[in-house]
Amino acid sequence: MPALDYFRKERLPHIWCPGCGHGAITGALVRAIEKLRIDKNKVVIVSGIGCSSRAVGYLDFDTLHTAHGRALAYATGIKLSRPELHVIVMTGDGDCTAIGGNHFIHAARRNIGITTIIMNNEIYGMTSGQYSPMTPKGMLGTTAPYGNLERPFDLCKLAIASGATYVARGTAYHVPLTIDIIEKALLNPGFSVVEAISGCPTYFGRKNKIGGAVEMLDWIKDSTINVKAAAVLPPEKVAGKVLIGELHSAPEAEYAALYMELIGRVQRRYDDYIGEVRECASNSD
Amino acid sequence: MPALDYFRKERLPHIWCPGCGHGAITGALVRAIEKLRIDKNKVVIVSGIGCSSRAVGYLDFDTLHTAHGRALAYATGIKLSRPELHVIVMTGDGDCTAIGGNHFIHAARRNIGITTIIMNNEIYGMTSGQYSPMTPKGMLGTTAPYGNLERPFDLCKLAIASGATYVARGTAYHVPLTIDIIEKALLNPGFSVVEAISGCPTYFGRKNKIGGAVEMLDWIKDSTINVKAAAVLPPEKVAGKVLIGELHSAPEAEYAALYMELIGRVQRRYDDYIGEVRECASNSD
Amino acid sequence: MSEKRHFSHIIRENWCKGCNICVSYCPKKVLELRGGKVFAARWQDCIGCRMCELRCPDFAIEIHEREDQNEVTRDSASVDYALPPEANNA
Amino acid sequence: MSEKRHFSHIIRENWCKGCNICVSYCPKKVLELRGGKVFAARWQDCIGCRMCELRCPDFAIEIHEREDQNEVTRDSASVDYALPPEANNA
Amino acid sequence: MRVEFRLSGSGGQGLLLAGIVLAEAAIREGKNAVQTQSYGPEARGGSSKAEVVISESDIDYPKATDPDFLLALTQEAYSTYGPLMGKGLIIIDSSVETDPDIRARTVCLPILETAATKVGKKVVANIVALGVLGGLSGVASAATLADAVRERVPKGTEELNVKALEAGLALAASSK
Amino acid sequence: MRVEFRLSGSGGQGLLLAGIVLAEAAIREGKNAVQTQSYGPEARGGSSKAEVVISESDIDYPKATDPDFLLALTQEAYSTYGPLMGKGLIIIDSSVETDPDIRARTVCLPILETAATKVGKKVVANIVALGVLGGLSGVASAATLADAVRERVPKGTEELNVKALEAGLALAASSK
Amino acid sequence: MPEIKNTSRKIVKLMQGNEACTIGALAAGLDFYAGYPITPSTEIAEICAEELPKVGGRFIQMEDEIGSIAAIIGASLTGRKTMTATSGPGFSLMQELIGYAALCEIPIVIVNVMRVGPSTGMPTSTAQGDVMQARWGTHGDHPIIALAPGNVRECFDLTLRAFDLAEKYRVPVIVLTDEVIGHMREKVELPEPRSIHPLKRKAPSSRAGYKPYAADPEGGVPLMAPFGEGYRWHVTGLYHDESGFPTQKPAVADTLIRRLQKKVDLNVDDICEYASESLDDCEVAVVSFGSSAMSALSAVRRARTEGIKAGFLRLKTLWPFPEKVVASLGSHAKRVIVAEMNLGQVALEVERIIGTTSGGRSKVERLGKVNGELFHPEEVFNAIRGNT
Amino acid sequence: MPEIKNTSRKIVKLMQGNEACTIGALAAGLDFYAGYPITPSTEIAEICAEELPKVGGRFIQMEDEIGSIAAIIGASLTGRKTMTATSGPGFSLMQELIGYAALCEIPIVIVNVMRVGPSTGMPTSTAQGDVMQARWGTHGDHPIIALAPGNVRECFDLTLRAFDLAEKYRVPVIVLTDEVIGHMREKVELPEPRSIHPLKRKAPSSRAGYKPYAADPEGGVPLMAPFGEGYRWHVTGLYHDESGFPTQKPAVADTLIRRLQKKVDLNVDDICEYASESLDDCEVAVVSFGSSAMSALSAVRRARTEGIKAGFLRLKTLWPFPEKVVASLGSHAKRVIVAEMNLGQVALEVERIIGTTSGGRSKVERLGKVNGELFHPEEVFNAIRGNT
Ligand SMILES: Cc1ncc(C[n+]2csc(CCOP(=O)(O)OP(=O)(O)O)c2C)c(N)n1
Ligand SMILES: Cc1ncc(C[n+]2csc(CCOP(=O)(O)OP(=O)(O)O)c2C)c(N)n1
Ligand code: SF4
Ligand code: SF4
Ligand code: SF4
Ligand code: SF4
Repeated sequence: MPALDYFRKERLPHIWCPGCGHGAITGALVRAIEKLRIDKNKVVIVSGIGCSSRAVGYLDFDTLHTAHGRALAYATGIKLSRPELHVIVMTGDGDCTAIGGNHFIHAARRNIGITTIIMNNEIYGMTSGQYSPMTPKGMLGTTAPYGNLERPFDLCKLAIASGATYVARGTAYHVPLTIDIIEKALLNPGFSVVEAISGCPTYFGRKNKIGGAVEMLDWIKDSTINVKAAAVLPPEKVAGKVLIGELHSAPEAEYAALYMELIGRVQRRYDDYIGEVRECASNSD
Repeated sequence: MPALDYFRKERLPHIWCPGCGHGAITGALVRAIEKLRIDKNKVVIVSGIGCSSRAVGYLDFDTLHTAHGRALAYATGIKLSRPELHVIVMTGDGDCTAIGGNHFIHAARRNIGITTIIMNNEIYGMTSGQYSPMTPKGMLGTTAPYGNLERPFDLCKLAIASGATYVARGTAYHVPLTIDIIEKALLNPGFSVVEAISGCPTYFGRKNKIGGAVEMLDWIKDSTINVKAAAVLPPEKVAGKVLIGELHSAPEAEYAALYMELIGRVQRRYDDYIGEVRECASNSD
Repeated sequence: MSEKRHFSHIIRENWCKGCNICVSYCPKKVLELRGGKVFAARWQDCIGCRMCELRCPDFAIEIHEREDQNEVTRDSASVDYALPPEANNA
Repeated sequence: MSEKRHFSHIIRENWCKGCNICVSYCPKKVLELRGGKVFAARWQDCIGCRMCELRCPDFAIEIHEREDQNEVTRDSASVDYALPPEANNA
Repeated sequence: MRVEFRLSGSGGQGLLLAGIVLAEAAIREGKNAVQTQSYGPEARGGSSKAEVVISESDIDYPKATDPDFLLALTQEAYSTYGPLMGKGLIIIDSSVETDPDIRARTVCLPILETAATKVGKKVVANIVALGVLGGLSGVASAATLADAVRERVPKGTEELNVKALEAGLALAASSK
Repeated sequence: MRVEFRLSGSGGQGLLLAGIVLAEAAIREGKNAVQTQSYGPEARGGSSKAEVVISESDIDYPKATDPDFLLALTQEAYSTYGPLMGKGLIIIDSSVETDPDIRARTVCLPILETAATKVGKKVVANIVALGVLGGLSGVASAATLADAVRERVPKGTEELNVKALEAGLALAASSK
Repeated sequence: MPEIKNTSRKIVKLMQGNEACTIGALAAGLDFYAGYPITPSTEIAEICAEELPKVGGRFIQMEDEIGSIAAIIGASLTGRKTMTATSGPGFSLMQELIGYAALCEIPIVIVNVMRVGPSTGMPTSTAQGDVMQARWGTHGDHPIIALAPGNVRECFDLTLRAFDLAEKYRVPVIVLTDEVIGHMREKVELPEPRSIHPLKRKAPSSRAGYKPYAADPEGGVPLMAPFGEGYRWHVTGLYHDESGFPTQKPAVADTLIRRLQKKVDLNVDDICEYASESLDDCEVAVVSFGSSAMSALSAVRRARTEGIKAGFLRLKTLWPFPEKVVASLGSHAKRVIVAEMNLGQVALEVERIIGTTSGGRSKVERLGKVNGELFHPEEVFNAIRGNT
Repeated sequence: MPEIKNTSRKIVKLMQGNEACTIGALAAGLDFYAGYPITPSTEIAEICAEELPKVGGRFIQMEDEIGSIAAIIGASLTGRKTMTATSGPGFSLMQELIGYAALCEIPIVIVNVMRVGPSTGMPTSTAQGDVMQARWGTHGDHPIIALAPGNVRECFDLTLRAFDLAEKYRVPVIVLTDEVIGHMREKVELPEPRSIHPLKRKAPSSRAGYKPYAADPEGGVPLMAPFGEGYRWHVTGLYHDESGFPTQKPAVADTLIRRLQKKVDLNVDDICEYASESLDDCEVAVVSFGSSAMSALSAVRRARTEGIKAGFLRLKTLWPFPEKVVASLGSHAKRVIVAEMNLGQVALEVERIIGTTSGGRSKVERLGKVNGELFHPEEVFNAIRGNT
């Protein structure tokens, strides 16, 4: 697996539990990067806090493990600062949609060139199994002992409504699909969202009596349907299933590129004091 | 205007600038409440920070002027605590969609019974005219001296994607419509959103050379179209216009009501220590 | 054919900020600004559409149909410019 | 008709956590867990679909077509269970 | 010598700008100047106050402690700040009614009217007031004041504003 | 008399529960007990450590300072905590290789195997270990330990766990 | 939480700190909890999620910690007793609204189970690094009360007390525990339910003319009306006058903020609690709090057995700072050691007080620890003996 | 901002504090600003929005203050000089990530133009209530530097210096001004551009084996590599070892956090600046900073003219606290008055230092003010004279 070159192998094995879906999704990202032959010195991967967000520590790029929920805001600073870099965010459903929800909708609105991969295990894994904004209604979590009363986000819908220009959903089971949509997401110059359904056998699986790693993947398989298949199947076969595949692709001008255009328009020679003090910023010392 | 009874008249005139659209929208809310003959002792109105959020100080209910962006989170506490109260949030486009965006999408997701009225003047008025997440692309603000590079939210779309069960848009010009949709919003048991396009002649109008109060309203009139009219008009008449009217109505079980059901299901007699210490909470002293 | 109806314009001068909105949009051009405050210059033309009342950002204008003028409750700040100005000084 | 192809299974034992995913979904039932680690028990049956490799959450299994075995780069931790176990001790 | 000015009126009257120009004029003449202001409830509408301190030497404290000049363009401003006046001179617009309880020396000048009628634009009342303050205080020459005005006001309005300044200087001269 | 226990092994072995039950048994016999634990990187996988301090009198410091008993179910646990042992006894599972550099008194018992074969369920190894610790330390009687086990374990597994406890007590007795 | 089946009036049980804290809150009348999970506080949320609906209360998991504190402030305004629990990162996020609750005088209780900071730090390791933050974390001057339980039983007691103080003074009260105290299980005997008399909020008698913030400027506490009961009052985070509406009048502002501060300052004696041992004749005093105090006590006891005149002071109230008792140390102890799991925070206050009151007779020594582990009693003992 | 048309090398101009601050930042090499508007800091954002693209820099208005500080931390990692500006409520929201920058040693500058708190407070009025928050606002022990300009020219100087200190020590630096200083316009003479030599970040020489956090444990500052240049390093808010990867080893944790603190503690003399007048023979010293110091200086000068031996000390560095110079006051001044627009924050440190060093010879008096107005010099003068 030449993709292994993108890992910090000396840091493996990783801390994830046996059968945790985050590994397969991380693998899918790396394989997509490999397919596109992206220079690994020109990639920055940013994450928040959570089991999922630990992914970046294993990847051999410039990597940034930030604070809970803030990955996209850090990434926005990086992308606007260095539009030439590939900026990727790896985040969890809690990190991205609970505490980080606002940065998510705003990054989408700005259409800033960040590829965001949400490893959605429908629970807070790192803190041991509380329900998340992506936990389906009725499911159990340690803070939903009587079944979750809240409805989950449809994150892809939310991304589209917020302005993301590429939106797709994959899973830890449908890895080839997931690789494929991540590749497309990386190619979209604007804000791209890949929701990758992951499985947390340790908390989600156990608490909801789904079973172990394999049963967790079976559950994912059974609860999803490819959007292309859904288009041709009778409604009763589709009802209640989560669509996977490419859900939205509508490229638009990317934010950092627009900003560079603005600079091109207004940048000026140093003909006043501010200009001169700016030059002094390059005085040597 | 018997609706005046809902005002704290001794606090008027208000601090808003001449011609500020927030007044008409506040008037619309009060008129809707009046039409529904809601007991004014059973209404709590919550706001954040901004010119718009100052509205609550003039209204004769229990009113809560919170912190910037947090109105919906405070209101969530109030509604869940006292499901029998009418909880209304009055907020601005900045308050609700910039710093407060996350609470907005989550309140919508939970479908908690709060009626949210966003007084959208497409700018930060209180801090003197910076662009907001609702400022149309290309418009000027003090922090967008070269024209706004960001795309605005379609707040109603965002609300629908987040799970709001009643969503409509009115304006400070189309006041009867605005009254009407606020009334419907108040009747929806779940999370209701009324985006009311307001005008800030002082900053938005002046900075963008739209003119004064009247021209600001003209601009609103010209840039909007009723959703029912839009349905029957040729596309070229609709293109580029903002839809007003009722955009979404799909009632679902309200969150606080679900919680009360849960209590009904699990509440128990005090047959253990926790039960007994609970009773002691009613010991007199 | 309906009889012509008459309307009374209650104006709270100290709330009115003279933004001109009511004046501009009155379909019958009933209103004017005088000394920076709204004034029902042609009150007889009023058709009682209440758009001025609804759009006023300052809750400064109120329309009442003249028959039930008795029911009009006015706070001390309100001035009925549909009545001759003198009548307000009572 | 294509000739039968052969695949080599590179397994990083110290990364494998024995979650059983590769074993369960292998269309040809090639894999087994032994002592909590994956083992290519029936490597001859492998069709090279690579689903095990792609789904493995621990990057612990890698499939190589046998012809180009020379190109296989293996770190010290990798064990090729498609070869007789003895071959790995070299 | 430290000279303190307090300019007061209502939000839209542009007194902040007048204060800034006054300070800038003083600087052009090699003096020190500090300008401060205070905001009403969140800066919209309501009353407005700007202060300028001008001195040949170091200015340690930037606010007016005992103003030499109080300009009050509205009744409210006059009744708020008038009573605080000690040694200094109060300049009120003719539209403001004097209050016998306010004991400081007071001159009453038709500033707003001069702007509206003589200069022809109500909005330049602030510059008329600037002329009055400049003329009465002598912190800067007429020429310097005019230069300072030209540099600050929106392009295309320079002459109108200089006309207003001159009208103010004339008012000051007439009241001496 | 203060008796200190350290229970170490890997994440999934349930040693925390064993520690809790041990403490609860002591409490049932009127003693004081404190139980603490330490977490690996965010609580998943990795090594696990639980400590129990039991005393007839007040317990001021809740952690083991010089454990009377170290239980080590994995090689890693043994090599991490073994060298820290002073006066106390080390109890290792038979699958763990002893290290001559670790000088403390050590007994080696087939805890995991007993669970798997004698009791018939690998997962009850923690309760077997509890039996061993209870038996060797004597901090609670067999009957009390059994009561404490019954109260804590999931419904329906009481008898299995009591069987495991008894197997552990037997191991302890055999090693004395 | 394993249900407490014992229906007898007292209860003796192996109990975790976080659990005791939650039961203390329930005993105080907690009926609204909003929170966001974070190690090592999460058990509190989990127990509330399970228990609150059983007693008719409400639990909600908010989208973040800002939302959590906002929700409990809102709920408190409807007359409920409310709480949230968190740890460092979440506590930092709550700072803005802690100031809101302080200024608007809304009773809330915040439990901060401390872990190693700054930032994500070491989430599963213990520290006491948020002491100064509890006092100064929000912008602007403001009153605050912070309590630090020293064992599991005190988690019960001081959380209960936190609610009473919050109600009595209308001040946000912070319960500062740490990973060790929060996760430790200890044999605990809880008091008889009938012996517990939590403070109840009294509503103002008259709706007409209700002035929500009318109170004696010398630290008076106005009565608070619940929303939804016809008082129709206004609450704002702007400076406000007695009526609750915004003001910018300097004199009113001054009165308001000084009254708020005096509510706490003038009642230090009522609010401050501490525990001590062997202080009377001590030559070396060890000041500590929370879990470090367990090590400190053990060390002091050992020192006494070895003939060293050591004394022990454990602060149960951290804010307002118990100046009196600390000052009293300066009168006999030549050395005052402050043992805390940080780089010296309580030590700053102790230095200030001993410095200004002891006239140089007494020297303060900082014994800090910041590696995620609880002090070993030996470390404190060595400090007492003067070794390092 | 009115453009500065003067192309001569020096510039003399009536300039606002916020403007001077921004020009100072530009002089330091600011090339990335992210912020969220808030009174009374907004001018800084507005000038940046206009000026930065002109010089090839970036301005972005984020969705809130948390996003703002996150964005500048991210941008700083790519090698940029970054800043944000805010006021109380926004500063409170930034606290969590201030700790992140401190732990990960990412240079950033935060300007806090103080207004009256807590909460929304009085947005357009002045205060100095965030001094302790600047030091302690985030959870956990952490290093910080805070500077307090005392006039408009110093807004330029100290913002410039803030960037240099941030780079030199890899510590977040806070510039604490207030509404008066920020909005005041003053005649200012700015230095010749050529005389300004801002510090530039040096990249580590070798990519291979780059250990991002390898540094002398005694306060060493490691070199920082920019992202995107092939170093491929890892940054985390967890405790980390020299390689930058997470660790839970107590010894490594201890070394890390102590090194961070020592970066500041061992360099107090380099970091601390102050201004003084008439201190040598003074009997009453007035300690102040920022805008209050203007009133204090005026009062001290008046006192001298009236024959009172008053002295003046203005702290330009608030954190680390300039202990030495404050301690030196204790040697001759019998009374030390701390004049600040809060209820006593710097006074706490002054009390601590004077208390522990003056042996009771010197008494500290707190002169606080919290009504939104700047001290009148008379108030300080009365305090000097001993009236109240
Ligand atoms: C401000 C803050 N609040 C809470 C936490 C605790 N916390 C860490 S990770 C996490 C949730 C992680 O969930 P998710 O993003 O879905 O990732 P997963 O672990 O499930 O992969 C929480 C609540 C924190 N670290 N910081
Ligand atoms: C935490 C925080 N950040 C920033 C501010 C400053 N602020 C007050 S109101 C406001 C924007 C208001 O905009 P909007 O909600 O659209 O209301 P408007 O004034 O336009 O009606 C801002 C940025 C604040 N008060 N608190
Ligand atoms: S707790 Fe869940 S999400 Fe976290 S590593 Fe384990 S399986 Fe994965
Ligand atoms: S600034 Fe704009 S939004 Fe605010 S009161 Fe004035 S017109 Fe209305
Ligand atoms: S009611 Fe209608 S017609 Fe009458 S004044 Fe008002 S807007 Fe004009
Ligand atoms: S490559 Fe396919 S057939 Fe071969 S072992 Fe893997 S899953 Fe089985």
